[in-house]
Amino acid sequence: TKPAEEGAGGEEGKNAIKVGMVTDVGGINDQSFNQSAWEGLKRAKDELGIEIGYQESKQDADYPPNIENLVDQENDLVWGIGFKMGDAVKEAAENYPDQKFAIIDYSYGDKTPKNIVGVTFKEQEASYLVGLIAGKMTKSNKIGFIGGMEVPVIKRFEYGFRAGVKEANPNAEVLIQYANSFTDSAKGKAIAKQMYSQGADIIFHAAGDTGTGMIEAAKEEGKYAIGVDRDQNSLAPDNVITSAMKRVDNAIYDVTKKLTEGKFEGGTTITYGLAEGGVDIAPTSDKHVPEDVLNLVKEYKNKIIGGEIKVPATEEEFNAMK
Amino acid sequence: MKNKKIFNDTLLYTLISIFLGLIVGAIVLTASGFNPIEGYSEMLNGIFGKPKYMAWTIIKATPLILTGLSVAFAFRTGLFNIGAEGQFIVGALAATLVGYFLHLPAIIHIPLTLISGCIAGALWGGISGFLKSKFGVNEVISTIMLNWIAFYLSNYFIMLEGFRKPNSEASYDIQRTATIDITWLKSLVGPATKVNWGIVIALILIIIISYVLYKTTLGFELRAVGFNKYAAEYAGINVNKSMVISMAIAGLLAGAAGAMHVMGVSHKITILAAQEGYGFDGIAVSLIGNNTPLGALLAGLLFGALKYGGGKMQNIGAPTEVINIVIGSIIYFIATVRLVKIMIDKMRGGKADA
Amino acid sequence: MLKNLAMILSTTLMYSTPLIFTSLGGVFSENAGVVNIGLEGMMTIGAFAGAATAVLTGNPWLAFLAAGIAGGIFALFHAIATVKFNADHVVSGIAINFLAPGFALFLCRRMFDGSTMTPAIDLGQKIPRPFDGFFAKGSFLDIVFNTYSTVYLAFVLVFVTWYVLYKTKLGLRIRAVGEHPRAADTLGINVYKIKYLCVILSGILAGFGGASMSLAIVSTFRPTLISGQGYIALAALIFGKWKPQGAMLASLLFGASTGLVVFLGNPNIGFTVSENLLSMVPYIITIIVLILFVGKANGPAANGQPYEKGER
Amino acid sequence: MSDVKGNIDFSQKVVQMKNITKKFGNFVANDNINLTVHKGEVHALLGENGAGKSTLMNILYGLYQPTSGEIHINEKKVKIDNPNVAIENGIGMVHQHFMLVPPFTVAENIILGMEPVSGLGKIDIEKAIKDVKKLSEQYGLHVDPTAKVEDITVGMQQRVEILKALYRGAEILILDEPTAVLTPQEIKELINIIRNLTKQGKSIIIITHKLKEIKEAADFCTIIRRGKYIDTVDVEKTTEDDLAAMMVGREVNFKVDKKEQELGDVVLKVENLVAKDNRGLNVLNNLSLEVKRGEILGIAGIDGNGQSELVEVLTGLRKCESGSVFINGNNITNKTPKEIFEFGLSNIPEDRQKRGLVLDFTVAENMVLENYSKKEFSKGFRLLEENIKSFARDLIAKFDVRPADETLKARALSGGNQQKIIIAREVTNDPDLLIATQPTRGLDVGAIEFVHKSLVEQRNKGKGVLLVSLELDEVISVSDRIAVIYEGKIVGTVDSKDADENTLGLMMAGGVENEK
Ligand SMILES: Nc1ncnc2c1ncn2[C@@H]1O[C@H](COP(=O)(O)OP(=O)(O)OP(=O)(O)O)[C@@H](O)[C@H]1O
Ligand SMILES: Nc1ncnc2c1ncn2[C@@H]1O[C@H](COP(=O)(O)OP(=O)(O)OP(=O)(O)O)[C@@H](O)[C@H]1O
Ligand SMILES: [Mg+2]
Ligand SMILES: [Mg+2]
Repeated sequence: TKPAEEGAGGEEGKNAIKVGMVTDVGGINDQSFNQSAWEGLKRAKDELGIEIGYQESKQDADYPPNIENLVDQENDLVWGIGFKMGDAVKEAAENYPDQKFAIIDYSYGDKTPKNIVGVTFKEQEASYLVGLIAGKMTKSNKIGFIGGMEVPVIKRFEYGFRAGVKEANPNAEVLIQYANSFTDSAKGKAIAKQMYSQGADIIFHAAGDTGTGMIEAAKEEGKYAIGVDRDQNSLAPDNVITSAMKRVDNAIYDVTKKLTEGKFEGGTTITYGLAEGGVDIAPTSDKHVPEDVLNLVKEYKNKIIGGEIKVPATEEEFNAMK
Repeated sequence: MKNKKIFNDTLLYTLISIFLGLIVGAIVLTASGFNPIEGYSEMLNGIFGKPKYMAWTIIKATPLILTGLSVAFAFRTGLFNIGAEGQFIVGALAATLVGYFLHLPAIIHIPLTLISGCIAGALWGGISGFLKSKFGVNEVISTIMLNWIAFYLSNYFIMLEGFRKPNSEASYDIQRTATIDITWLKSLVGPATKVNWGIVIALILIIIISYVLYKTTLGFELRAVGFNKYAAEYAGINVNKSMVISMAIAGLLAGAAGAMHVMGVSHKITILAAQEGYGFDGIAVSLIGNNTPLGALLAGLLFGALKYGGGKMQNIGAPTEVINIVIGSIIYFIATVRLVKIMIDKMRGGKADA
Repeated sequence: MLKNLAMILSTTLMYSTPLIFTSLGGVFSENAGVVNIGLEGMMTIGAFAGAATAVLTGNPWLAFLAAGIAGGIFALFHAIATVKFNADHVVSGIAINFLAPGFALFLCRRMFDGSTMTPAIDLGQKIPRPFDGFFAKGSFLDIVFNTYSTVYLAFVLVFVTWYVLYKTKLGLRIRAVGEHPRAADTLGINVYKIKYLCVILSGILAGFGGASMSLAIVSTFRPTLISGQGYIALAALIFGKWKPQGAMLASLLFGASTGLVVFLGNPNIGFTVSENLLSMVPYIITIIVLILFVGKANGPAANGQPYEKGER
Repeated sequence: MSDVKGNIDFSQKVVQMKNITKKFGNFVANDNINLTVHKGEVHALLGENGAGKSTLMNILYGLYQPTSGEIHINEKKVKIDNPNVAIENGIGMVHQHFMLVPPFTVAENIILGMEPVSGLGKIDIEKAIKDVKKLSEQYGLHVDPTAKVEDITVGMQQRVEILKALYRGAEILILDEPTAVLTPQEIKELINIIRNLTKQGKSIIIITHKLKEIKEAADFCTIIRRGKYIDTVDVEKTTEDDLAAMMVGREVNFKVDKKEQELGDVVLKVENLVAKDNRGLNVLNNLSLEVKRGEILGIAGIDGNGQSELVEVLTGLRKCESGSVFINGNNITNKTPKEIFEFGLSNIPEDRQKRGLVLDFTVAENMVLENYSKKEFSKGFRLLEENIKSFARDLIAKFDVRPADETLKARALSGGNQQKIIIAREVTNDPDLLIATQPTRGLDVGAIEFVHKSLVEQRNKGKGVLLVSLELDEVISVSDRIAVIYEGKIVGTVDSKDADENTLGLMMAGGVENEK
């Protein structure tokens, strides 16, 4: 597919609904949530017959003009992809009260302007599930977690994961190290090697491109790795046992669909968790994860969906768990 | 008279370079299946199409003008400032700290915030100047290192409780009293356009810097050191002091860019995931502008236009790297002015110099 | 403890390798008098060309070569600008830093379905590890030396560069061109040819540097893969006083301090420092070492200066 | 006419340059010049600064292409479009500005471009050293093949340059101002070397401004004025005065007119100065001297005996280890250049392009390089541009700087005019003590006359002048007293009236310890 066909060119189709998105600095093909978001839009295009387009950002300072550019192109809905755009989207919403906006990974709480839908994810729920898998599959009782930067989203991944491990295997120790970078693959690899040499046999990352270094280490050491955001099995088919997936595509599709149905829920924040199909474990998990563990995961999934278990998302919540 | 001619020639060659760069870009666009005419008209329209686009171009250009001026100033005095990036970051950091934590009337708060950014940048640049004058540490290395130190320092501060906006990856917004938005203009160019006084301050700084450089004893000293530090030393000028002052002023300018960016555009700082490139672009701006203050202004505007207007080529689906290729080609052709000159001379049928 | 040391050493080697290749490139071009700030861009295009070729052919060494060629092509542009058209070396280098990554992404999208990332290469198709399985698994020697051939190649090239530069007639001519091109010219040495050669070599080596990232350290090319290493390599080159062995030591120092950072970030180490403060360590160490041990260094006398025949 | 005279074989024309014209843009540097050199001949080229001598020789060596004209080597027409062709034709050139790579060794410099190799491109450095040694013995040009060029004396560097040419098998040797930087002893040696070379059948073209040398060494002399060919004369039959007149187109006064001196107070007093050079070795060893108002004290000595360092200490660029320096009784030891300047010292530096001028500044800016912050030229921070320019215009007129345009960059001026800017600036400071180091190096006789006059004028005004020069002639004719420096010490002081070259030369070589 050529992006030209998808570009928000804008002359024809006066009746078709138009939706555009602004990527964050990762760009449209970041193998992560920007790309996932775009895939959601493409699905909406195919299934709902809408027009779609995007604007890539190179610097944080690009967000306001890019958002404005999409507004100028008379999009019915403008998406901001990523928490970094929180303020920019809010400002735009104030400046263009008749324009609809939506944002990924950001919540304005009860102060959400009428023309914005906030979308957040319960990352902790997916990482809880992969934590269960890690806890069950570890042989050394040592598991690693590599974080990109110590920011709330990544912290949610960390605590959910630790809670899952603890639940499945109270004896397992989780080694935690932050790389302080989402791009430094070499550092990710070095940290992972260090963890493996300390006896860890499974490592989970929430560190963007830094994490690809970790997957590389797993490949070299013949150890297990757990991916994040997307199904990362293709990066190391023998080593990535599962991934904590964040279905930005589903959320985007869902909100966009509601828009076409005239049910845009402006002024609210929608949280996508397991129940809403917003997070999950990777479909390729059955390649490496034994049946019984998968069944266990299924069991817990239902408990979480049913509200029986509330997965901790912060340090306080994690410590509050018994 | 003579100067004027040179100026016109330079301008002519620059325009031709831009044209050649655009041709390369057109080839790349065509090769990737886009109509270059469409792409470029998007770009031109994206720059000049509406008052607000022009405003955005200027907004985008402002920090580049200043980091360009910073690099140019250092060059004039014989130093290569790769560190505008880091100086920008600390300038933005200091301005945000002062802009957020202090509560003051605007008339004091605005200058204070700006000055604190300037001082932070000056300090950061001054370190490199000091290391060079005292220990002979090459400023190219020290500024590259200080860029990264600034980067992590800024992230460190943002992570601190009380400065970081809860549940976000950014600091709190600075107080209203520290911002330099031009609210009344917004009604003219569009409410979302971040028109601010930055460009005016940048122009003032350009005038001040030109004045300092060419009309004052300090500028005389700095330029003398830049051209020939041995002769300057002989003439009794303190070369070591000049290096520190020069790097500090260069840092001040980049720091001002950072501060004004916070005060006029972002109103806060966010966690940096990668170097944003204000300083690196500044190097290109400075060099395209022939390392002069006026040149930095024009080249900064050109760069701002390319970056902002170029981004509009995405409207036809062209990916951003094509825009970088266009920018790179333009810089390349500007660098090879000689090539352009030869081509023109050939076209004029005139003789090329021996 | 020994294991920790081994880990630090292995991280050192891993981190230093791309820097060594690339700074060696800088050694060539700057000793011939051409400042090369475009190393960053040349690394990027090399990293891409390497990964892409590996995906397409499955042959890592062919891929490595392709990376060198790709870097060399962009270096050729730099040479044309600086040597033939007397362009300012820094401006041309900056242009390369826009163009090369731009083309890398552009080609990547064309070749791989619009993706800016190449597919991952299988372990078997990466650059080989000559000592894989040679030492007891997890032993000190294994951790340190069971690493990619590129690491060893980098050190070999340091020696080769040193040899060429200081022992051969080509090297003598290169250094003469960098120090005093007019003198070389009056002796009938083709200054332009030497400069072209060295700049192209610098691109080839920077391309190798990029490929040592995309074919050994990881197994894909991504837009963020090279983010600043080219500039660090430039710093290492100056730090190392424009000498191959010096550039190598500077690269190693940088790698070692990153190794230290990874080690200190280890949760078992017993104390916690802010990640951000920790991340500054390599840069601060570099500055301190410069102050304490290196001091002032001057590059080749005619470095960065345009050279024209028949000019005074 | 007999075909052989001395070493010259008139039947063999080794070089014929016919109707050579060279234009740089619209500027005609060589205008229809003819030059013929025979085998074994020493042919001098004479002309003012900028007359076009170097240009003509650069054409012969293939560095420039003539706009029109022909070159014949050994009576065969050749097109020399690069130095390689020149080398193939047996032409070697020692350039006015040495073409040596300072960090390289002597041997490396000599073999560069024609390196002996042993397999795989590895330089056979042993062989190189042996070859250089052999060559240097053959022609009596003694050098240390393993020394670094940046560490050896200028005279030695020159030998390296000649060896470079001979190593390439040069039969025709061009020497562009080879003596400008040599000591009298070295010049003598060079002339011997030249004789030696012609005896072995080499032909030599030598450019020099020193008429005495032409008389001594050359057989024929071609005179060029402003790019135009004037004449070729038989040196034996032409007097120095005639040569000078042909060269500048008017009579030249070689005598330095000095009125009787009126000695005043001591203006400069140097006591037991000890200082180290860049390598950390002692180069000034308890040096003491005095300059009184109304006198010119000349420092004579062979290069490298501490002259440069002495001047650097006096001007504040180098710290001394011990000893003291007084100007007008004020202790200025180890003060900064600026402070010392304020005490009334002005200085004409040795290396005008490196130390004396900011070449990218305008002439006007250079004129106030030390005084820009004085109240005539600045108010607060602000430079008073009009004052600076009119000041510069005055000096330009007074010192006859050409072209008379204060807005030109100093770079655009010729060497002689650049020197005039410095002299104008330093003299106008009205210093109590003026130091001049090698003030006439590379200048033509007209310009030299001017510089000497300026120095004497200062002395006549009751100032002290310290003249440091490697040119013994200059020291003897300009100074009132001459102090000889040897190994960082003043080994003797003589009155210039009693001075003769031989005794001074001996003292300079460390031969005589006490005054005669
Ligand atoms: N290899 C290089 N790459 C980029 N910039 C360089 C490089 N080498 C030198 N520079 C910078 O170019 C400028 C000129 O360098 P140069 O060495 O001539 O002067 P300098 O460093 O000021 O001299 P000194 O070392 O004697 O103080 C300086 O700003 C220097 O840091
Ligand atoms: N490459 C050049 N471009 C422009 N003008 C030049 C060039 N080379 C020489 N000239 C000019 O040609 C004239 C002759 O220069 P040349 O160096 O031959 O003089 P010269 O006789 O050797 O003088 P000197 O005694 O000072 O060495 C001068 O006016 C000089 O400025
Ligand atoms: Mg230097
Ligand atoms: Mg000459």
